[in-house]
Amino acid sequence: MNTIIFRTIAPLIVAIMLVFSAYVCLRGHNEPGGGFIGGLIAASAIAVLGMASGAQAARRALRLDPMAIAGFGVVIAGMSGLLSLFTGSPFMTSIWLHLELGETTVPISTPMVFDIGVYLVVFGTIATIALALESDGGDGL
Amino acid sequence: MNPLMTVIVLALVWGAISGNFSGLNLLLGAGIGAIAVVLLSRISGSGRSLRRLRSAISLGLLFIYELLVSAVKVTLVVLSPNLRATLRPAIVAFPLTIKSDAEITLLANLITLTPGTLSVDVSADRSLLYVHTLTLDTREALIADIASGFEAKVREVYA
Amino acid sequence: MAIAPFAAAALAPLVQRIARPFAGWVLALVPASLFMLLLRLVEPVMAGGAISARIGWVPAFDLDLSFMVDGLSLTFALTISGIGMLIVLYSGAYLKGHPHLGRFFMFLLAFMGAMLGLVLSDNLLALFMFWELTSVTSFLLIGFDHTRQAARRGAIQALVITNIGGMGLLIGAIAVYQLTGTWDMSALGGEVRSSGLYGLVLAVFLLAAFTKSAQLPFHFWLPNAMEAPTPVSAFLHSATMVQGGVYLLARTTPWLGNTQAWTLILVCLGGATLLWGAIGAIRQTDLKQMLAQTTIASLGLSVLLLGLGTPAAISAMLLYFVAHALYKAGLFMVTGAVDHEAGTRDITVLGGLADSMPVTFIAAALACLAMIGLPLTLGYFAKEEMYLGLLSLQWPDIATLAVLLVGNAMLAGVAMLILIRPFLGPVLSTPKTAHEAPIAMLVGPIVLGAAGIVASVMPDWLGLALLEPGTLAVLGEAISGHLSLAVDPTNPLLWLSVATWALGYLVYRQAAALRTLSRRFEVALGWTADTAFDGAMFGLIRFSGAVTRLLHHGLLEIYLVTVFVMLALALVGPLLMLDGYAALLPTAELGNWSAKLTWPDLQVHEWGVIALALLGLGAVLFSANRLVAIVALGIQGTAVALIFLLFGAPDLAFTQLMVEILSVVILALVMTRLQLDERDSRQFEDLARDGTLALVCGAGVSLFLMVILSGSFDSRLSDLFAATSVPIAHGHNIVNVILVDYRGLDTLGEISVVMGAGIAIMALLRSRARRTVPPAPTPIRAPRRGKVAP
Amino acid sequence: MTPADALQWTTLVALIVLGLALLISVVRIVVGPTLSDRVLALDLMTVIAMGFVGAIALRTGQMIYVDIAIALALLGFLATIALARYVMTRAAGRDGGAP
Amino acid sequence: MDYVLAALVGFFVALGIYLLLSRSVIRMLLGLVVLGNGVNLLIFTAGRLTRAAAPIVPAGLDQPTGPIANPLPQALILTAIVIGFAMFSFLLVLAFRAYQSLDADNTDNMRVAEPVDEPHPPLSY
Amino acid sequence: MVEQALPIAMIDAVTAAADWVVVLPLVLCLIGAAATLMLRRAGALTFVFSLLILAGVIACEVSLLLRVVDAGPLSMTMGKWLPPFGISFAADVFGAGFALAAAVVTLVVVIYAKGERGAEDGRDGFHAMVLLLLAGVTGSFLTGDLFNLYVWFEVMLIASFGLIVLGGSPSQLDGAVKYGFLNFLATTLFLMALGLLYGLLGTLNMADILRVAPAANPAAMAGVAALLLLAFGMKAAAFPVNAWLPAAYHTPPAAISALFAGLLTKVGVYALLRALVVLLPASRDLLEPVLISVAVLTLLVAPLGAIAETNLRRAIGFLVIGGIGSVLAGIAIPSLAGVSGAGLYVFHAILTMTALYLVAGLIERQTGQFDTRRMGGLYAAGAPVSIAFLVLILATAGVPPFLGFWPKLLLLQAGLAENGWIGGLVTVALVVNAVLTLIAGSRLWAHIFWRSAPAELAPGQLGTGHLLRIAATGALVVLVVAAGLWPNGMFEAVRLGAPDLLDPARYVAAIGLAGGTP
Amino acid sequence: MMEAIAIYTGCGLLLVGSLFSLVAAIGVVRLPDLLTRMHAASKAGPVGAGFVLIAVALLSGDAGVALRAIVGVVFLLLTTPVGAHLLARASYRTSDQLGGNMVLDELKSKTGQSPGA
Ligand code: NA
Ligand code: NA
Repeated sequence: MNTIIFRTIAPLIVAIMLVFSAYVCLRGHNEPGGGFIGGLIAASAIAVLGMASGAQAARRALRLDPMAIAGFGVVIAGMSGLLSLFTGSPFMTSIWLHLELGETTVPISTPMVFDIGVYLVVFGTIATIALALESDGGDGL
Repeated sequence: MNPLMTVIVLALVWGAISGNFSGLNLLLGAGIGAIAVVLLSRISGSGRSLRRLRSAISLGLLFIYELLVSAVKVTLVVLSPNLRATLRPAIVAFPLTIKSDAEITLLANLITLTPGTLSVDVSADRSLLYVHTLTLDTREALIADIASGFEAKVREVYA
Repeated sequence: MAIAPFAAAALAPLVQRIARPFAGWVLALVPASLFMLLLRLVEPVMAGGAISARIGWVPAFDLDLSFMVDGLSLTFALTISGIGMLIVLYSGAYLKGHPHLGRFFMFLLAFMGAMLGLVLSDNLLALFMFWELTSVTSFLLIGFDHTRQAARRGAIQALVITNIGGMGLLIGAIAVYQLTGTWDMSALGGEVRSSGLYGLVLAVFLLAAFTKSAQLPFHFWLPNAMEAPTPVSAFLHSATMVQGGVYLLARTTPWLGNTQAWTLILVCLGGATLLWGAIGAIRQTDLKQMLAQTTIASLGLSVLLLGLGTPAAISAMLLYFVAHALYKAGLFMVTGAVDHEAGTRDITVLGGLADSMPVTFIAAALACLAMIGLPLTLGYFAKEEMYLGLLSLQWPDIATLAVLLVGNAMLAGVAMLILIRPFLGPVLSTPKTAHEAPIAMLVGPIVLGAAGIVASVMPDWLGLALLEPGTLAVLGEAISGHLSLAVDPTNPLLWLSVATWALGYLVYRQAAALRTLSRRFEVALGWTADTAFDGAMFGLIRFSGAVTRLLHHGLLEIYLVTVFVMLALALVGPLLMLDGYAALLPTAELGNWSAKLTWPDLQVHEWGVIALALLGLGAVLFSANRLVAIVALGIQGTAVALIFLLFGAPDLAFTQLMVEILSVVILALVMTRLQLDERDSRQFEDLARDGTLALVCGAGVSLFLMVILSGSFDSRLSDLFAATSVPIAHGHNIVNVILVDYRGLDTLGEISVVMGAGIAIMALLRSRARRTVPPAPTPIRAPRRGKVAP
Repeated sequence: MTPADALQWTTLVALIVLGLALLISVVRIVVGPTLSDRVLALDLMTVIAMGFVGAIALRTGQMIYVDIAIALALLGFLATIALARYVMTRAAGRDGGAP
Repeated sequence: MDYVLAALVGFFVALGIYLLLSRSVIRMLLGLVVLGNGVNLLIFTAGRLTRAAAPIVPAGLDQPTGPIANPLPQALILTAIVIGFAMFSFLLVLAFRAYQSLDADNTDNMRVAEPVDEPHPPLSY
Repeated sequence: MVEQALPIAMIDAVTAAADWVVVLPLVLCLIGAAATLMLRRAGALTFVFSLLILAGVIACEVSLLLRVVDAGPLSMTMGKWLPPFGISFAADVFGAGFALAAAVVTLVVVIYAKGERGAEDGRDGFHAMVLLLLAGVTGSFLTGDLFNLYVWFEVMLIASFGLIVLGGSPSQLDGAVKYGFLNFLATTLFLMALGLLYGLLGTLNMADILRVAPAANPAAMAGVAALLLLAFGMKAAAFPVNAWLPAAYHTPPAAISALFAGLLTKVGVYALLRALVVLLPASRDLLEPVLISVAVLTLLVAPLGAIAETNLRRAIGFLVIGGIGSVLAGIAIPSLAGVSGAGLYVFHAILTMTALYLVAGLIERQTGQFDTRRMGGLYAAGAPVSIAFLVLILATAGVPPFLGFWPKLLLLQAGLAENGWIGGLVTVALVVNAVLTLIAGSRLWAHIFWRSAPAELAPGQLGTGHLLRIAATGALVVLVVAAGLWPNGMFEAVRLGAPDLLDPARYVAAIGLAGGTP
Repeated sequence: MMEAIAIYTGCGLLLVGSLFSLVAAIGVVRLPDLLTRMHAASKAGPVGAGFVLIAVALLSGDAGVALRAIVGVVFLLLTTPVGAHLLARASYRTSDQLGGNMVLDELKSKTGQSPGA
């Protein structure tokens, strides 16, 4: 798959996919989308990168072990649920903060953190799988 | 494209897809774009930045026009009752005068999207772009057409 | 009290290690002190009281460890601890230097504890537990010489047979508990006998007793148990464990016994066992085997007496139990000494040992005389008592008497064989040059023999200490002592005894002829319970092999067929049986076919999408090779997504499309490394089977779903979600709010699955990258190399 | 015909036409003959599905479905390139190279 | 329309099962995918179909304006799709590794764990 | 605002921090799994970390069990949503007890595995997968929502997938293919049943199902129950859908087999118990003949496999299946004694089966063989392993006073108390199962321990790390023996817990449905 | 009025778009070989989908949605040719019959010499 055309355009597509994935993730609470789909798109971006430039290059680009990213996702998703321990509520009770930044209100909430966790898990895992399959038989795992 | 430029473009893409060009939102977009760029920084991204916006816009307009024409042409071919007579498929080696990856890629994609042509391959030394055509008139006519059309415009954009 | 031996058992290996040569002596202190303790109870029991103790064990299950010492249990307990002490001593010498002597003591003492627990328990369930524990310890002791297959076979045989009986005992115990509400036997009255379950209870209790006490047809395990070291045979398989069944029958007599069925079964089977064992004893020439067979006979005799259930019979049973325990244990020890010193136990090659082993000879003589039942031995009293109750001149009594007489006579004959053949007569050369056994091996038989004599010279005491409390325990009425040393020629009993001895001598003289006859008979029969056991066991193993091979063949396809057959049944069965499809049929009062059969309210493009789905399925089904199937898979995936989109589920459509695309990507990535392009090559019969199964399941699901759709739907949950999603959960996309808030825990689990899939796939691919299999043993069967053509 | 009616009718017609297009492209997936033909048809199906999504968005007035179309635009080609890769590698294997 | 979907579910399930019985691991996997889609459609249908709006409250409102599609089955199916995809990925890689190690993609030829020439139990003690 | 018009959706009361013990074990496992995954390149640290997590889980579960014993079922509904709108977790005595037992055996197995795996660190994700497995098991035991149960089943399943292929030998891959397809199929069928159930009742909360199920179409409910029986029966390895178990359990390293044997089927059979006895008793009654046949056939057929098998761990696998038959017998006769026996059996099996596999691992290591025909001489070689094996075999066969006897006693009581052919059939099957199990066990013992070692075999090398392995196994065996000798605590728990299965009023009250209890 | 015109225009675009999609599908079925079919798929296809999206942009009445629809078209035009190119290249390199009915094939002679690029 080592063609100039693909290699050249891949980074652009990948960057756009990553941006789009973030959008889909953050918008999920109000519109179709969410952490899972976002993560899937982001992981697809990594897969494209892997196909265009090779798994090694993609892994280098990621810097972090993608499985560790997935683990981190579960950790923050779980932790976001644990926060409600301090509010006298059951596990996973949502906590909302409405930050006033200038004229806009930015809502920060545990469900949002949770969804970001979902995003990271899906991203990390699917990226792991795609890259592992890309580079015959799991070196670097 | 240099990283800063890319971040700006990505921030604008963000603004577009999220339908909100407020400063705060663009900042968020820039942040996300920056993450993407950092991720991609280790992928060798050689290439030259867009120099001339006007040329780019002109290329875009040409492209849209050609695309529509292309779609119509294909339609005509597809719907023609006597397919065998209409079709004259061929692969022509188009001698490239542009050399950079970005230029070749752009050209190849444009060719693919436009009338009766499809980029199949680029030769190893990047001197030839193999173009498949549905209705070959003459080889030379096709080459001249591309060279004076898209290739020239692409060269202008990246000049 | 029952705990002490277990503690000792646990410490035995340690003691063995520390006190090497004297371990036997040290450990014998345990049963010795128990014996002394029990002796102190004799007086109170003689006074007519039963002593009970109760330890709470499982109060939540209404289960206490209740113990009771009465005449019966005390007799058994004293015998067990007394002989146990001698056996421990004897073993120390017999197995001197054996590497696993510590284990041996451990098992032996544990067994003794179990046996004591068995006879002292008043609680039926506790009795069962100790019962099972004796089986297990006996298993370990029989298999002590474990490198020989015969020992292992004997052990397994004993375990299996006694375990079958044990199960019977358990069932019986539970049944009794359910009938009466108590586990305590002392609290039982006539409830069991009068209940409708009496037949079942009796059957299972008898099964337990008969297996443990080696009654026909379960007798065969006992001779095989002789693979155990001799002290074990002496202790378990003559004096104690096998008497467990006899004990159980005696113990249960008050509330289970003395019915017509009881008497009939016990007398008949007991008598048959007596004769069978006696004949078997004559057939043998191996001393130990002869003793084993006589033990079977003696157990049959005891069971017969219990079946008679008359005061005289019970007295006789008690006397016989003590007498038999003393002489049989002694004889086993003597046999062990002979074997140990002369190197063989075959009476045809032994002779004249009396000279080289005088003490052993004296011990043997004491025991054999008791076995023959000469006066001044306990055996004499026992025999007299047996005959006593049967002088009514009615034909059942006469028949029983005849059986007893013949049986006793044959046993007497065998006793003569045992005493005379090895010890008297000309000296024959033996594998080892015989000389006297070490003292620890002689203490036992001598003490036992002497005890028999001592007891028999105190008939009044015997009556008071043994018979009165014993019969009180079994029959509920004390039989006063009437034993006497005087020999009265007018007493018909004396003449019956004389007849027994005479007949016994005849048997002794004709032993060789009888043996030949008996062996011929065995050959002619060509079948014994023992070979039947092997047949059954190997049959079971073969059957197991066949069944397992049939069910677990390693063909995933057949496993799946099984699952889908079950699925078809589950989908269709209940609805069909319970008239569930009625919901789909027109009902008389409501509507008719036309109401049911309106053309579905679908628009053209919706039909188009459904057609797309069907086409997609068809494309997968008819695709020539797997890769085409993968591409075709995309069609139905897209169709499903569009269906979701058409019916108001954008999130689902979105996810479905993304997943569909990524599935194809991953499939393509994997397929890149596989060389597969075969067609689906099913034979017609498979095709028909699979197709039918698939269609039935598919139709089942559809109809099931239609039945459900015909009912009303409760949309409470979703209504609330819709009402509160924005105001409380601050989200406009209700589906997403459900995912991250209302049912966030599902999603937490879901992402864990995703993460898990990542780890699992990593593990899969790593194993290939590393090529390092963890240090596990290599499988025996090398994996089949190369592709095997189907 | 009010504009709203027109929209309803047009979207219905569009959906029918697009549905027809989907069904027709299935023919190529089924017929083949080469894997590349099928992949091409699958790719086209994704693109047509994009249009379908857009048409449904117009019909239901749920404009947010556009995001699905965007995602399809971005990801649709992924399956195509993965399968193209497969076509490439398998041929290499057939020619005697490593699988 | 519910009944049409119900019938369609049956076709999905039937094909899924048919493919699962094909002995070829890759085909069986496709069968699992098809079966999974069928079950997802089943849940979707069981939650009652509607052509009503998607369960998304329009911006600026607190409640949906009219009837909406049932959101709960959608959430359940979403979870099921994700889980199904994770499982599918694993089984696919497993099939791949099994093919590499066992040199077989036909389950009839995968007989290492339960060998064809399985020894008979010994008739001894 | 429109707040007034809103239906009551959230719980009013403040949740005490102490109530969190019902969900903390699960959360700890999940976060622990993820964190060990992140730490997987940190060498022995992953081991220590997972020990800490397990200790925390056990601490939470002990306090949970104490609370439940003290004050009855404890529940928490996530997100403060009023049940059935949120997902409820609810612990009764059985759930809490099983969760605790599962955590304890997991701890033992992790320590054992440390010895077995030697220098291998956590890089392969072993610890993460074990914690994930425990998370799935714990969630399955404690959840009060049927769909949530499906999710935890899948968590458990994927973790077991990862564990079963760890090392990747050909037989593992073969076993994993069968295990994978059949088990994923089972959960798919479960999902199918859930979809149908949701279509019927419109709810997934167990307490809510209890409330609305009696009014639903009985035929359809029976169909759902039959599907659940099939799906859970597959997970539990009930005859005739048990084939995956003997096909796979013997292939991974012993520690992993042990974990599977202790946890997986137990979760399936416990789910069956809850679904049929607690949730859908009316449908269960309709399916009774099926249940009886399944229980009896499982009891009878499984030990035959143990007799026939020459691969040690496969043989033990059949014993695991036989045990499932016992639990099924309790479900088939759901009297107080029956469900008590079933519950106690699950507890016993979690401990005993795990220990049995661990001992099998020691045996395999000592002999270097998988095949009992090639083993031998171990009795002479050492007492601890011999005694452990014998004790466990006896416990499995239900020989007193070992742990397995007590559930068997209760089940036999249930069988004998049941009038008619059902009781008799089940009783006979239980007894035959016990005898066949003992035959299989004593033959194994005779072949592995008593028989002389084959000439080519030099037993005695347990390899490095054997102390950890023996200590872990020994601790578990001691636990089995102690629990058998002093069963009062278990009976106390069963006396408290079993009535809740037959009359779930306390359970429902603890969950506190919107709109009050039925 | 403006709104009505926008709606009618949108409807028109929608119809044109769907018709182009239909043409693409027909082309893929009708055209004789892979490369010719690719013309249909990679030109009529995106144009059809593009028209539909532009119709959405026009009819949405929401600048954000309109922008996103346009962005969608751009993405489509960015990715479709790449896919088409890769597929064409891969197929051409691996198939022997592709050049069968071409009037001229200047790549055929070259591939033998330069297998990788
Ligand atoms: Na979402
Ligand atoms: Na999700």
